[in-house]
Amino acid sequence: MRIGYYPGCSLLGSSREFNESVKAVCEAIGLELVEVPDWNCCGASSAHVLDHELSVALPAKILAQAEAAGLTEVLAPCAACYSRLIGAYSELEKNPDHKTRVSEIIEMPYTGAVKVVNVLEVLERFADVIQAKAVQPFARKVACYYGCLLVRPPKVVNFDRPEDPQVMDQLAAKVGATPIDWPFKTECCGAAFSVTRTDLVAKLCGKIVDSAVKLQAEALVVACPMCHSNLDMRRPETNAALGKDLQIPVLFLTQVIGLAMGIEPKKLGIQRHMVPVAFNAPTGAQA
Amino acid sequence: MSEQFEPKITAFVCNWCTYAGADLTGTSRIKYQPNVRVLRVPCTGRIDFMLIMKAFERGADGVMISGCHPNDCHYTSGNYHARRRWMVFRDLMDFMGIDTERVTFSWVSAAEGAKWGALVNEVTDKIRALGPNTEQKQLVGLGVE
Amino acid sequence: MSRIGVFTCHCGENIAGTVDCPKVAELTRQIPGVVHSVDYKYMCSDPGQTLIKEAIKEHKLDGVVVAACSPRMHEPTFRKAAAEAGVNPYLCEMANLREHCSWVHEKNEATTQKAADLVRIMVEKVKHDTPLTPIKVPVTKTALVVGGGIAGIQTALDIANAGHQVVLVEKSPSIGGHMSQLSETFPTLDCSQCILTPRMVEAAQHPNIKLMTYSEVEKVDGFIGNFKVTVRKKAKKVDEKACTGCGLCVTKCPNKKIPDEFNEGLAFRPAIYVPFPQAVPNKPTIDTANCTYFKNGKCGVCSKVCPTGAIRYDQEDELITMDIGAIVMATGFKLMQTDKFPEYGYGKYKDVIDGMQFERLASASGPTAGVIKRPSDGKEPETVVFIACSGSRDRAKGVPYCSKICCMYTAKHTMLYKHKVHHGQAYVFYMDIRSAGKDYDEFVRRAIEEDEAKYIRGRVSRIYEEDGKLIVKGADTLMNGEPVEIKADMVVLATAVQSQDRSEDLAQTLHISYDKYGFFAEAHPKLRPVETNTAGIFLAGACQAPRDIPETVAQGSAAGAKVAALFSQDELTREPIVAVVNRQAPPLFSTCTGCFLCQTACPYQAIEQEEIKDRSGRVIKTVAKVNPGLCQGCGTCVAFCRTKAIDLAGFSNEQLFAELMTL
Amino acid sequence: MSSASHHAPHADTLAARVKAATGISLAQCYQCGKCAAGCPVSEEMDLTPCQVLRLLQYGQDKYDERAMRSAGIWLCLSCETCSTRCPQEVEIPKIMDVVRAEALKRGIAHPKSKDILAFHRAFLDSVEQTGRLYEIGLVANYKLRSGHFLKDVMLAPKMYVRGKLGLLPHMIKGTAAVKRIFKRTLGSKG
Ligand SMILES: Cc1cc2nc3c(=O)[nH]c(=O)nc-3n(C[C@H](O)[C@H](O)[C@H](O)COP(=O)(O)OP(=O)(O)OC[C@H]3O[C@@H](n4cnc5c(N)ncnc54)[C@H](O)[C@@H]3O)c2cc1C
Ligand SMILES: Cc1cc2nc3c(=O)[nH]c(=O)nc-3n(C[C@H](O)[C@H](O)[C@H](O)COP(=O)(O)OP(=O)(O)OC[C@H]3O[C@@H](n4cnc5c(N)ncnc54)[C@H](O)[C@@H]3O)c2cc1C
Ligand code: SF4
Ligand code: SF4
Ligand code: SF4
Ligand code: SF4
Ligand code: SF4
Ligand code: SF4
Ligand code: SF4
Ligand code: SF4
Repeated sequence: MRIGYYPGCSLLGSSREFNESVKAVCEAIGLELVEVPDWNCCGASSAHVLDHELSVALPAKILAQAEAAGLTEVLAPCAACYSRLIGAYSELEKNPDHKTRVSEIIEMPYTGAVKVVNVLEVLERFADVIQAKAVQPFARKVACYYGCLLVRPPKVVNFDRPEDPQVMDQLAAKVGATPIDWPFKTECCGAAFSVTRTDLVAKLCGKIVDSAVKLQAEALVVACPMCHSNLDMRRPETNAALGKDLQIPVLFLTQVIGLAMGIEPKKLGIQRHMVPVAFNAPTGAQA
Repeated sequence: MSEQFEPKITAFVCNWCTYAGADLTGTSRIKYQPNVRVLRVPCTGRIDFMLIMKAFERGADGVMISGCHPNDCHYTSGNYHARRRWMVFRDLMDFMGIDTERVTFSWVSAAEGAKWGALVNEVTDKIRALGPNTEQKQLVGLGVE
Repeated sequence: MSRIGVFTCHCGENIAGTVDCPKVAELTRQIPGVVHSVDYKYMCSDPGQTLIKEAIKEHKLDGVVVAACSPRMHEPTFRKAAAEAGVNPYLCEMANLREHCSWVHEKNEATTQKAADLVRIMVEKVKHDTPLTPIKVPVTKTALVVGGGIAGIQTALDIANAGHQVVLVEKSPSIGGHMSQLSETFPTLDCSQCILTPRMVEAAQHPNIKLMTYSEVEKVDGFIGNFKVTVRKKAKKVDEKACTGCGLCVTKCPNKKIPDEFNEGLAFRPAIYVPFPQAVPNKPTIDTANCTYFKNGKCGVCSKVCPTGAIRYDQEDELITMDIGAIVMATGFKLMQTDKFPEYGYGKYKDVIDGMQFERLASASGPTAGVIKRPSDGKEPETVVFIACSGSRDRAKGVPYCSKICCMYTAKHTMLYKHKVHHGQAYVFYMDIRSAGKDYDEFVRRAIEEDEAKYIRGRVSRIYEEDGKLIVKGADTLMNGEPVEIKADMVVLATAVQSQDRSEDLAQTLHISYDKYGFFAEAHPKLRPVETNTAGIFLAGACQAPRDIPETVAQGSAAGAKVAALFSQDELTREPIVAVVNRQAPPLFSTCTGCFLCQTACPYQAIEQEEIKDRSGRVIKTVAKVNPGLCQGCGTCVAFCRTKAIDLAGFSNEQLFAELMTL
Repeated sequence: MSSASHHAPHADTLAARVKAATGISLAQCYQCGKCAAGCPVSEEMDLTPCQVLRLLQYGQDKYDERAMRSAGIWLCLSCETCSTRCPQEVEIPKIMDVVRAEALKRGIAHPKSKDILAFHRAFLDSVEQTGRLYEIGLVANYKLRSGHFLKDVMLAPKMYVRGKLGLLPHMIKGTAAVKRIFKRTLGSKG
């Protein structure tokens, strides 16, 4: 089986390990990723702040490239990219006459033939394969953190429950983890304010990390590079804001699954995290 | 032109709202032009296309259809059907060569005596400006019945 | 050729002031078919009427046109006069020379010409009038009341007390409805059971009321005065006659862990049960879905212990058909489920309950004997947050309308809570306080001023559990939307009032209209609030829209009075202005093509399908047939029919075309 | 009376612009405050989301301007918490976009927006030039634009060590086309 792949900028830079682990897991479950040729940045959270049309045109260009390459479905593992892509897709579906205008701007035909899917959606399709291959159960208590962009706005993404989503929890459970029931699954982490308003990010992340630790989670599991960098890279500021020293690691779901499948930690980029993943046995066996 | 053209206008009005409204125009002694002949029907839902075409065939220069306001229909939904049908009629009328401007659809409630008076004057003036219904001749012999 | 008389009235100066009445009489005399035409000062006066009657006899008139005022004024007067002189009243028409002519135009030739035209129109109509006789239909003086809540009970009692028979059908094992679950009721805080139970008993014992609990309406045919109704009496598996209501079976049933509907899941009941102690009838029912015997053939304890041998495992549902003259719908409402609220936890927090659960907690007969304990751990909640408009006025995820009762019961809940937990604090998040009723706003003020409920104007965004507390995140819009966070022990959602499950199906069974939310539709929102569009079917209570008890009872009595008025006649007389589908011999030929466009157009479901058969009983075709009992004479069907097979008496195609021919 | 004409609503209100750009009618909002209650940053905002909407509802210059001058509009994270829960289906983040754009256009954006804007501009610069985000370039560019030089430099070495920072930008083949997209959208509006 094959599917279009849009890694996005973060996955080539600050979130390389997400890219690495997605690729490793997809290989293991037999899903071939076909990278969208010569893809550009989706505009992230910056384009729409400055110009709405630009924020639609950049994702449309990506989807048009995918369309030209004969793809029908594109996986965007980064939740932020996913959100921009599906947002543009849905807006153009709602106003089909805008498709002509956007095609002019991007100098390529855009018809809306390519669907956008997130990493949870894709992994869910392989849930049974994943379970079967989880030879080294990740037997830890985890707090699955979805952030804002995977489930919202519900009418656009049309995926899982907008409050208290379940899919990541179910996938984590398939590989032996025990997901905790906690209230901060979709509370915003501060998203793009990582650089400009680090203080805010620290405050918002503080609530999230604190709650997970209080409920005895051993790891936070995410599926978004932005969430990851806020929860992981901003940990010093977060801890300072909390007045605590919380060392709970933040893993991508694909890393959790990869570990359970027995994929070598290095191949999954575990070593790249700022908050070290200090499980004694990286295979997930309890210390 | 020495004599000004006096249009003939046929009005189909429902018994419960517009007919009573027109009664109120009278009780209020509000004056309007005498060109309209009112035909009373139970409900605007009763009015079918043939009646309108027949009126034109008989030489009416204009037709008015008036009933209860939406949601106030004495029979709950007759006026709604009438309005929906009018959308279809309009095309058909156009097809038969009659200016759709000659038909006026309106809502006049039992309390709107003044509105009825004003409406009749407005329609009379409009039809007078449109001139006689010459299209009628095409209809006669078509056997609209 | 007809012999028509025209009688032109001066109405003193009212008509004659602008219309030349003698000239109208003269002009109209020349119309073919008119054999007599006179004018007179006051036609409606006694001498005027006498003049008409005598003319009818003298000139052997077979039709009459009175050219006078509006038919809305004197049509009955002149039709009666005509009838007295031997002319069918429907062959007497009026030309409106006053309201539509003399009063609205100047005195001139054109006005007189118009007057003559108006007479001409009516003469042509009369020529095509056919004698009509008022329609009479017999009335079966038994009412069916569907739903045994306070609405149904009130209606049934009122009809029964007027001396008529009533069948009261209730789908659950006991009557009482939601009111039986309430603790105390606004705005007076009297105990709900105390005021309801006597009425339930009265209904059960009334000689004119036949109670059918655990029963549902299956089929309704016929029309006003003459319905045929089939009711399914579901098998209770207990012989009601043999059972003495001793309750032994209930105490001995080993299968005791079934969530108790009456207590809103806050307690358990056995598989054989009486829904609540004051239930009427006070006899048990076996819940076969949960009974061990019905699941695997084992147990049978109830049957063994029953001293009268009343248990009947083999009892089957019964279908009972009856003749009914009028139907009152009183099927009430349901509350939106708490799992419909994603941001409040999809119903997963045990201490986030709905208003009805709070009623049970506050009720002396409830699972906690009236002590306020939260469901999760039985602790007394010290901070309770009430959230108004939960699901109401929420077009995104709930219903857009206001549920009307929750502002009041929420105020009541804060009071009941404060009366029981003196040191407790109640918070209410609300958007508006809707308390328009006698003593209602005073009641709410009391909750705020005396019982110290803290009202915060804003909607709650989220509830989650943390450290054993429910964190309620709201905002105070009276403080510019300042975020407010309250750590609560219990949260009560005033969930939206919705129509009963499957109310649309029921409406279709009865051929009544319903709105887009499944509430039954009244015939007119202001002037016919308890009638439906289907003659003979009435509405009472919360099945029509959210209602509180005072309104429900008022409506129940109103519906009862409507039924009693209907039953005060042995026969119903109706204007014969109804539609008919043509039928010509031989045998029963009709131009109806059976397209049934008319059926879809009729707002009163008056059009039925009828099979035309030949002598050997073979169906030749299916055609439309109007039920004159239901038809209200709007004529919409006529406009829809493409073959002109259906026509409206009194306003037929022929008549209208004849009127148009005068133009 | 003199102030009445000053306050008179006119057609070119911010609400009208919101409607034209997004199709959302400000009248939909019934000021329940649910948005403000759930917004992760409303406590930091000088105007809460519902207050911004309230100001726009007046349809008067004075209040429109207050909304545009607010610092809070720059804090909105577009997290969609508010719009997901709004009972009246008001898409607040989209409205915030319009208000911010107008504030910029009229040159009355709050001074605190500077850093945030600097970041977004730096980000888009990178995309415009290379087609993709060039993180080191972004950080450098942001620092130039905002003047906050040292803030993130401490992190950079750590990121570099973990292989998270590429020193060279990824250039895509279609950079010229991407530049033209910028020109046709952002550029055309000045
Ligand atoms: C939490 C709460 C608190 C309240 N407190 C107050 C208060 O303090 N004061 C006040 O005035 N009002 C109060 N009310 C409102 C009150 O409950 C209603 O006004 C009243 O119950 C409406 O009565 P009803 O008979 O129309 O409907 P219901 O009480 O719902 O009764 C309907 C009956 O019809 C039966 N039924 C349904 N469908 C069928 C069917 N297809 N066939 C046969 N039977 C059927 C049902 O089983 C039920 O017995 C409160 C409501 C709630 C939810
Ligand atoms: C400004 C306004 C707008 C309204 N708009 C609406 C609306 O849009 N929709 C709506 O549903 N309702 C509306 N209402 C409410 C509506 O007017 C009332 O519900 C309705 O009129 C009440 O009818 P009633 O017969 O009880 O009382 P009334 O209309 O007051 O009639 C009472 C009658 O009794 C007579 N009377 C009084 N004392 C005696 C006596 N001792 N002996 C004999 N006769 C007596 C009076 O002369 C009067 O004719 C409105 C009310 C107001 C004030
Ligand atoms: S019949 Fe009518 S018009 Fe004639 S006198 Fe009587 S009220 Fe007047
Ligand atoms: S034991 Fe028998 S008589 Fe007693 S309540 Fe049960 S069924 Fe009725
Ligand atoms: S047979 Fe059923 S109802 Fe009777 S006692 Fe056993 S479980 Fe209870
Ligand atoms: S009655 Fe009050 S709480 Fe209930 S929906 Fe209406 S306004 Fe909201
Ligand atoms: S619309 Fe006319 S032809 Fe069709 S079913 Fe009705 S009566 Fe018959
Ligand atoms: S006249 Fe009206 S009510 Fe009667 S059958 Fe026709 S549509 Fe139905
Ligand atoms: S939640 Fe929606 S309706 Fe409520 S104040 Fe915010 S925008 Fe307005
Ligand atoms: S989208 Fe903006 S306004 Fe809405 S909740 Fe998130 S930060 Fe607050």
